[in-house]
Amino acid sequence: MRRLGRVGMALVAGLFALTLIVALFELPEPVVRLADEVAANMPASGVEHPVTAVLLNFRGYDTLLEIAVLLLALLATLAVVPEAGLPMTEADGEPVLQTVAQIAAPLIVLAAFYLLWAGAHRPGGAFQAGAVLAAGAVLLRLAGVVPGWVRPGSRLRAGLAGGFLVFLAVAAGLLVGGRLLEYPEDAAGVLILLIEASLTFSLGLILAGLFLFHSGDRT
Amino acid sequence: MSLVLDLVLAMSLLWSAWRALAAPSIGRAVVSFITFGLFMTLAWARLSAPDIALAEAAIGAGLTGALLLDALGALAQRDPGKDRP
Amino acid sequence: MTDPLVWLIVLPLVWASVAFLLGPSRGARLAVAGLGFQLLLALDLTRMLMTGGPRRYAVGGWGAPLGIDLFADGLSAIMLLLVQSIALLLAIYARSYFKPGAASRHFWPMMGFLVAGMNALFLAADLFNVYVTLELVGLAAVGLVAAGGEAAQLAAALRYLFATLVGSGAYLLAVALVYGTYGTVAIETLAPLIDARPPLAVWLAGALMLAGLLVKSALFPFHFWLPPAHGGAPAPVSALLSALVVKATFYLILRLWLGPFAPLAAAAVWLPSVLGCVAILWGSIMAIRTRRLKLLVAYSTVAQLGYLFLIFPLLAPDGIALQAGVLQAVAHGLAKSAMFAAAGVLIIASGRDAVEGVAGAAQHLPLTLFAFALAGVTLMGLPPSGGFLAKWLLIDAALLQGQWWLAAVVIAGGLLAAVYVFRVLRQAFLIVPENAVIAPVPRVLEWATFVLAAASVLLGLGGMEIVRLLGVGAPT
Amino acid sequence: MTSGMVFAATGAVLFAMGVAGVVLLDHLMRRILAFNLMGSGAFLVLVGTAQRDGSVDPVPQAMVLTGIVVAVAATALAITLARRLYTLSGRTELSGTDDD
Repeated sequence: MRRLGRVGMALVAGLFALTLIVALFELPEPVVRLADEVAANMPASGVEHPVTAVLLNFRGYDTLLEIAVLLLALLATLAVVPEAGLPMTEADGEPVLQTVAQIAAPLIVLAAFYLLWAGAHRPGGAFQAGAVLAAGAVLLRLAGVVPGWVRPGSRLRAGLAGGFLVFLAVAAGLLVGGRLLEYPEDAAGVLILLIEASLTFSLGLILAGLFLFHSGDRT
Repeated sequence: MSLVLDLVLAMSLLWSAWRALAAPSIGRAVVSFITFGLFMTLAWARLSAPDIALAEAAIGAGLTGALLLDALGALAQRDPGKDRP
Repeated sequence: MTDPLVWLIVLPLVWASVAFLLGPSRGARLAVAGLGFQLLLALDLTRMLMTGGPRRYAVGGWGAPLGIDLFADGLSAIMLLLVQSIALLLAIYARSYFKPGAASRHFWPMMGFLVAGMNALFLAADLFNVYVTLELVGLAAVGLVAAGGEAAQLAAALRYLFATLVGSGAYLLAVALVYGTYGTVAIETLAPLIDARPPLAVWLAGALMLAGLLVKSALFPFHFWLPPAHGGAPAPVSALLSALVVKATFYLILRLWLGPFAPLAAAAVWLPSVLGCVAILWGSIMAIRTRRLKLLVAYSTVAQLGYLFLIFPLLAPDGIALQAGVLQAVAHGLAKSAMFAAAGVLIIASGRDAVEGVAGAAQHLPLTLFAFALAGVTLMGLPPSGGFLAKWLLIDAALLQGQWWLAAVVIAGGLLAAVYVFRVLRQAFLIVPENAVIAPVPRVLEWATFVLAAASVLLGLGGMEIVRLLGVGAPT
Repeated sequence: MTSGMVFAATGAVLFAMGVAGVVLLDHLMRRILAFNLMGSGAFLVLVGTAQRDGSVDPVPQAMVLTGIVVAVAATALAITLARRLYTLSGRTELSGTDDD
């Protein structure tokens, strides 16, 4: 019976995929062409790279909520992983790996800075830079150079939420005499860079935290 | 030529995805999934989406991969006794 | 100050993140203050809508389809008022309910993000923006269930998480298909583009959205995740989830069904209502059979959600069915939050989550028991409660259109609700032995519960105000 | 056929595989992998169909970046819950019996 159900579900999934593919090949010409609108409004966006302009300006509101989602995932992790009674896990990696990690760490920070700076003009930006920072932290943790986190103190909490708060403060600050996230044209570039820089930092911490708060969970 | 490249990449995506679901051991499934992430990076590059390719490489394949491998280690580490001698 | 509708999103985000900065278990006072202010904002927005009609707000000043718009009409205002008032009362309740400890460590920031997500959802006018708000609400809800930290709660949270992720995944694919077809996801721009003979991709998108949102709304047979999650979480969390979170996706279905996807709606018109009928019967029977108190209340939610979906075949000719559905959402929200709050009090007093444990409540906790009974009156649909008004309108709409069997299900559901409510009440009037231990309960828990329950009954008297508000910007 | 269409079709299959996986598989880790396949499939459909004429559209690309971050958040939460459940109960699957 259960097996029959599985076969049935697999068949439904297959049929669904086929229908979907047929539908994709029957798509008409789209009526609206947002790519053209993006191109037309690029000069007013404060950045030169279209994807960054969409992420932080045209659809910046989505990004604001998305950072909230990420912060929330970290909160839920903290709520579930027990805080008290766990020993701080000591550095326990192999010496070779440790040396490699120590050499790699500054390079990783450099790469993150490059990505952050590049975001305004070409592919790159806060997300990628933050992810690279986090990957660096994870590498250091795996090598045993840094210990796992057991609980966030007040400074770490400020770092984790800081990027979101700066973004929120800029968004809400613009409400004075304007609209949510409506950058004045001449200040747009600076404000977006400010948001991206603080997001890079906090995203790095949050993404690393999703990993590092766990490593305290090992007995 | 580029169509052939796309089709090969598409097949690789589907194959690694299938392995991630159906490989006999969870460890292999996770490794297949990380391979899948790398193929996704190439697919985004083919779709002229370098931003997503960078994000996929760093977040998708890198960080999620690390999270998965670490979780796998934690799950194996405290296997509740049944396979132990 | 600027438009209240932006602040309804910004304010909870602010207090949620500040509560996180303050540290574990902190931020209760902040949350209560924030929610109080939000309630005033929602009232202000309502006043503006009543005088000036529906409002649109272009975030970033770009305007749809390049930017993201927010939109508020009577329907959004009703949902916003419901969320702010229930969340405020539950915040007051939760302040006393949670002793400093594991379960409450990150309750306040997560609740803030949940409220922000729901407010953003009720104001969204962009399909992709809706996706982000759905994920915000879904992950916050899962986090709140998991924060209890016990194995059963974690299992329930995981089950909930997978259900909600499949739901939003289906929704996301639908958004992709809509963007692929029309090149935009702004609801206002889409509405005139979708006609009665759209491409196959749009049919699939409509079906995927409906299916994904039904999974998230826990309509039978997708209810499997709800009873363990709502029945297993701490009482204030159960109340938030059962009263509000499942309504958010119902709101979205309604919004899309009456809005851009209206030309396709005729194809699926019977599906939600048939599932709704089964949900009413199945949920009620399970509520009658279960032995755990909170599980009883959770199964009652499965049943009561069914009513919301009965309205879909009746929507067309006049506004009566829509009024019935919205009133039911509001009445059930108030009554169910009261019922979970009451269950929380009864469980604290008796020390266990069992229908049997209620014995003696009539003697020791008369106010809470009275609140439970009042909430029961609303769920059964007895006059003068809000539930009565909703079910009366629903029966009226069904009979006007000759769908007597829908009317029959509504009446049968009311009788079944009476059976499970009286199961608890009968138990409460049993005399307990002198030596039984009854733990003391803070008065504020009882009063917050009572206010919620009383509101669900009084709603029946103020129902016409809601109907009038619903008329602002309603599609006619 | 453009790259967009090839990868959109691939995305359609990946999505179906992912949904079937989340629904049919038992092991929590595999269900988490399946959810990620589902997401990747939807992302490919989004960008692939929008760029089916070979052009480049930054709007769906930005949406996918948002989606990837949301997917990481969900994955991390799922892994946290699964690990914690395992620590407490030794289970790597959700049995059908924890309803009551």
